[in-house]
Amino acid sequence: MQRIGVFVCWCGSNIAATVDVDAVVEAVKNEPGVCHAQNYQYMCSEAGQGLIKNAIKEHNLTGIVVCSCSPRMHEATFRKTAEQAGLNPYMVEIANIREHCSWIHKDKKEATEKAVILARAAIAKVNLNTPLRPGESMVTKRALVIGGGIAGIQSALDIADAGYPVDIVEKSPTIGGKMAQLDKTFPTLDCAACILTPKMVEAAQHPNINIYSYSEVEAVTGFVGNFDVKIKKKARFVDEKKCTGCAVCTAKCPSRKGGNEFNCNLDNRGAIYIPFAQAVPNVACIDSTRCIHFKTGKCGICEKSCSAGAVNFDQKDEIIEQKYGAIVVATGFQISDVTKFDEFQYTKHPDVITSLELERIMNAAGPTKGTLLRMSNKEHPKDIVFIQCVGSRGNTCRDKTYCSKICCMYTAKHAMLIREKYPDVNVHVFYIDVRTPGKNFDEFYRRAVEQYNVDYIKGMVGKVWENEEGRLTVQGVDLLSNRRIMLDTDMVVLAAAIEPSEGVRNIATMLTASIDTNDFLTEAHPKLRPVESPTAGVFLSGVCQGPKDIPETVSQAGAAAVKVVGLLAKDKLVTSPCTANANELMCNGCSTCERVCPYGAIDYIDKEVNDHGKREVRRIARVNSALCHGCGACTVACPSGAMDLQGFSNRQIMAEVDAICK
Amino acid sequence: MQVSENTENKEFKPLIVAFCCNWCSYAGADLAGTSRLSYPAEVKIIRVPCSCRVNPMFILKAFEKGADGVIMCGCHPGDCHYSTGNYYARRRMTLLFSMLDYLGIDRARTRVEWVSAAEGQKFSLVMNDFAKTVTELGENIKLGDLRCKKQQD
Amino acid sequence: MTYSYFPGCTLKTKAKDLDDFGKKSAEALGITLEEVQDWQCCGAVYPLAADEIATKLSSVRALAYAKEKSQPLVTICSACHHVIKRVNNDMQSKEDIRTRVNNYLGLDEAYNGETEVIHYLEMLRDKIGFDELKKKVVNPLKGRKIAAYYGCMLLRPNKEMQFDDPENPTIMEDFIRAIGAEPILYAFRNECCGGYMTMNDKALASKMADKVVNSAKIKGAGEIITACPLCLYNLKENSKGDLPVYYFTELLAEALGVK
Amino acid sequence: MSEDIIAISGINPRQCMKCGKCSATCPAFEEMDIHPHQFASMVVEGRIDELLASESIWKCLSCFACVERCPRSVEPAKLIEAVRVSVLRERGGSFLSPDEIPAKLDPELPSQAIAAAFRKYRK
Repeated sequence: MQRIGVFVCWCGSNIAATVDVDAVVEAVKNEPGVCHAQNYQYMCSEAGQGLIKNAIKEHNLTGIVVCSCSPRMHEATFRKTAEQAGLNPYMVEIANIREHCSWIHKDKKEATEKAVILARAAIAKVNLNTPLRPGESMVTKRALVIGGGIAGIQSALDIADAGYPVDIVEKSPTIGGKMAQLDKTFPTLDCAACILTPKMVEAAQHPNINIYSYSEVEAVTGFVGNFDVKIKKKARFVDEKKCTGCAVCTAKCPSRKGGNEFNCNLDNRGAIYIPFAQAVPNVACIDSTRCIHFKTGKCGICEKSCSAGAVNFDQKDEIIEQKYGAIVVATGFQISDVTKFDEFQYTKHPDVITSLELERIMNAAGPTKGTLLRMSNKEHPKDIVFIQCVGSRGNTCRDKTYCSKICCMYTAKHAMLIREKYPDVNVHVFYIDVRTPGKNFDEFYRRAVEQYNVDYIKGMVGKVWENEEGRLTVQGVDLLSNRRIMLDTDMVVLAAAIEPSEGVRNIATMLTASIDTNDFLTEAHPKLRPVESPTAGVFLSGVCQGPKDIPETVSQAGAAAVKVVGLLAKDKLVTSPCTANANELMCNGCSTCERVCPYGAIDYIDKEVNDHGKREVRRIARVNSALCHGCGACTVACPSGAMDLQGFSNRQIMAEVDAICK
Repeated sequence: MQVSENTENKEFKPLIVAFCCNWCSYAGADLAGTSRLSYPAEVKIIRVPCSCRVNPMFILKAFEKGADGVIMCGCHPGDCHYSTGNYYARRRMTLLFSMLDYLGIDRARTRVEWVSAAEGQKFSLVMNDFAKTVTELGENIKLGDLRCKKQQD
Repeated sequence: MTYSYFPGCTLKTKAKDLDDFGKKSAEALGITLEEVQDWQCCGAVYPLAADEIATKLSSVRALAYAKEKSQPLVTICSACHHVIKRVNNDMQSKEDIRTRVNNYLGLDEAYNGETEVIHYLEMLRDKIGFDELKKKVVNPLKGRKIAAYYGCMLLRPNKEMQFDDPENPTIMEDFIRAIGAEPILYAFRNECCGGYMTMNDKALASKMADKVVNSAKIKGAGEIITACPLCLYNLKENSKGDLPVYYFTELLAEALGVK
Repeated sequence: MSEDIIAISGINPRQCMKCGKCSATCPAFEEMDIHPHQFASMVVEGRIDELLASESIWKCLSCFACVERCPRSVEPAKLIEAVRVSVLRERGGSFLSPDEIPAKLDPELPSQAIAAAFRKYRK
């Protein structure tokens, strides 16, 4: 028989205001096994924990139940408390009487009754708990960073600086990401390339960093400390070691009809290309879907023009297998599809562009060499209209429900840069709200209004069309004066919503990391564990977790790196003892459990068993507890009931059901 | 006579057991709590590591012990923390449902819902809706072990 | 193939062409359009109020007729299509409306939105195929620059109509290409022409019609086609623009050589 | 009163984020005294009498441009229709009398126009 202590937390008034904590203590103190029950204002405080420790010693407790907040919050805390008092940490159960009770019910009687039942269920369970010993696993001291934008680069640099080897896997031929496409950055207006490219070079030259560009993660198995990753290095048909980045081939390539992604397809590139001048690695890449050689077997001009002999049409995709202790996801974002918003005529008129396209137009290395021009006729514009929140903050099928966060600031930046460089251009911004939280951000926006005379109009645009003069007419509304606005303009710039990169779903599935309804990766706790995924060993960096600007991305990248370093600094990890386990006498060796196990943790051995005095060799299931994650699929699949899960055993769950239904 | 007395004197409060997987639905229930999105107190949650840990026997056991409704919540298909657990759960529950028909338990007394960690609101909506359905169905008398019933006089 | 066919009030009076050419062309394409017996006017305006029943009954009668015949119901007038399609959606998805309508109608078998409602253009696209249509064209309208006018009723609200991309539709342009002409894209092809206002505010109706016609003219259109008798009337009679306006079926008949 | 409008329209006007896209898109904006974006907040505020007296309800074309483009699913045309229906359902609240029709007819006018006008402007 267990000796159980029950500790009811008030959580200040969070619990005590709706649950009569005295009544709970009173109701549970005569439950089977309970020999001590008490309540306290804050169980998680040092004093509260001290109280638990004393009670364990004083009453010689063999198990405890804490009625408090969610086990996802403080189960680990109370397990540690128990351990400090000499109790096995797995003899602790939590009754969640805050999130699942006091916070959602108003009626005190009802909430108290429910709290008692939840406490009884936990007591019934702990009565059947057995001391468990966690296992240990080794830590591979190497980190993987998926995505080579500013988030991935920063995380990799920080991890590498701490002395651990890092691999960056980047799907495009160069690292740099979206930031490399930006012209200037807010709120200081310094040039994006000037601050990014040194970091790219630093990453490339760092002895602890290895960059797999033009590569993708193909498969991930294993678990925290011991991930096995397959990386596909796509054939770029150019030998990375030989190519000097001289770019002779890219200039000579005759296949020039396809769009240049780096310039948002506003101009074209060759089939062999280097995305931009400062690319890292500065190595050419052949796009085999556009290359004449791959289509006809002829051409080969690049091969002939390469003095280094780097072009190799026979190169094949290569699979690299590597072990990692930790993984940082830094897959970033993309611009959402604005073609669904054709009331703005994006698909119909070349002078209707997205903000990222404007970045390229404003950039000296862009399609217009940095001169602001209308894409339709290459003429200097007189008026520009910006439309905010295109695809953000809506609840229809074409909108994102969230605020994309960066648009208000980059639009103020664009408006200011244009007014600075071309004082003759009138700039109008249609906005719903201007959101500028951040250091020096609102001041920045006010400068656009007050010093640069940017015309901010509160209201949306309903329709854009080409008028008789070949310019664009913008039909909108000014909500403050409650009147219709009709503006003739030369360019319309859409602040398109940002969304997680296309491949993130696939990566999340491989990592068994959860994603939210918008495909952003979910953090382990929205406030207290913002850079960790709920999956141990997987960390989040940058916009893959939610919209953010560059300073925030860099801080989060650093935070993720610290978490990785903290993990890699350990020699061994404690593994959860809540793993499956087969009863040798009941197992009939049918292999059903093996087939449902997602981790390949079950195999079979021939073992001599003693079945009530009868000795025989039987084929029985064996669970490798280092591989078992404790999902429990096998326990239900097992036809003979031999398989059970420690910490969530059949008897324990049945006892909870019993207690609730009593 | 006893029955009519019961229904007249107090409104029927069903007993509902909810199995929630640790990674999505239990966290979704936590979020419902954090967001103060209420649902009836009759719903009692049991935490399991994954929806695939829910043995159909647990559900039958709950009905046997007098539950009026049992709901199982897991991660959305494709989002299982253990990759494939919820697919197993879904198949098992489909089989269980046809068995409940055979046992004469109204199918509406069991339900499978996918609730992610971010869907506190959905959790609350689902629980409210399920509690409403079960309340309308009234007390479950089918599988109840008579020995478990409190003697009424 | 035989489909049930709902012509609608105007096609029997002022828009006879739309009806005649539609039927003849369908015949040429191997489809018989069988008029719904004793059809009643759909009401021309979908009752937006969530609690309206009586104004939906005539549509349900036509829908139930098609269901009995196990045929899709083909519409041709944009307004009829809009009303009947949305009423059908209500019958599928809104339980209170379904119950009350069925109680009222007392049909032999309750109607639950089983009939597939398709517009003539959808029939061309999805049942026949524009490639197939192209093969049957004997008199391609070469060199003609045609602006398609969609108006409101076919496209919006998209979540109910599911006709085409509401901001960037292509079905009529594809149709124009199939009959050998050149489609002209212009911004106002999916903006309202003001037809409903023609009774009580002619000035407004003609102002709006002008906008549409001018928008097409700027882009070099020589003629406009539409599927809606009211739009046709408004664009033709109330606008100062001098572009000819035709029903799409008229040009279809011409291209198929059955005009 | 607000409740009636909400019930008839089936719309929750509190979803409105006051972006003004409906008014920006409305082809009859200039003809209206109360503009589409104002309907949502006026229903929330209970200013129904002003709406009932508004010219706007007879100017709305039911073209559904605001329904399609509203990012918040407020769909002002449905609110406007609900106000219009409220007026029409009261005895004598008609906007169009049959006596006016003959004067408005012309040989080309489609019968659909008359059916529509009666559906929209009369009970």
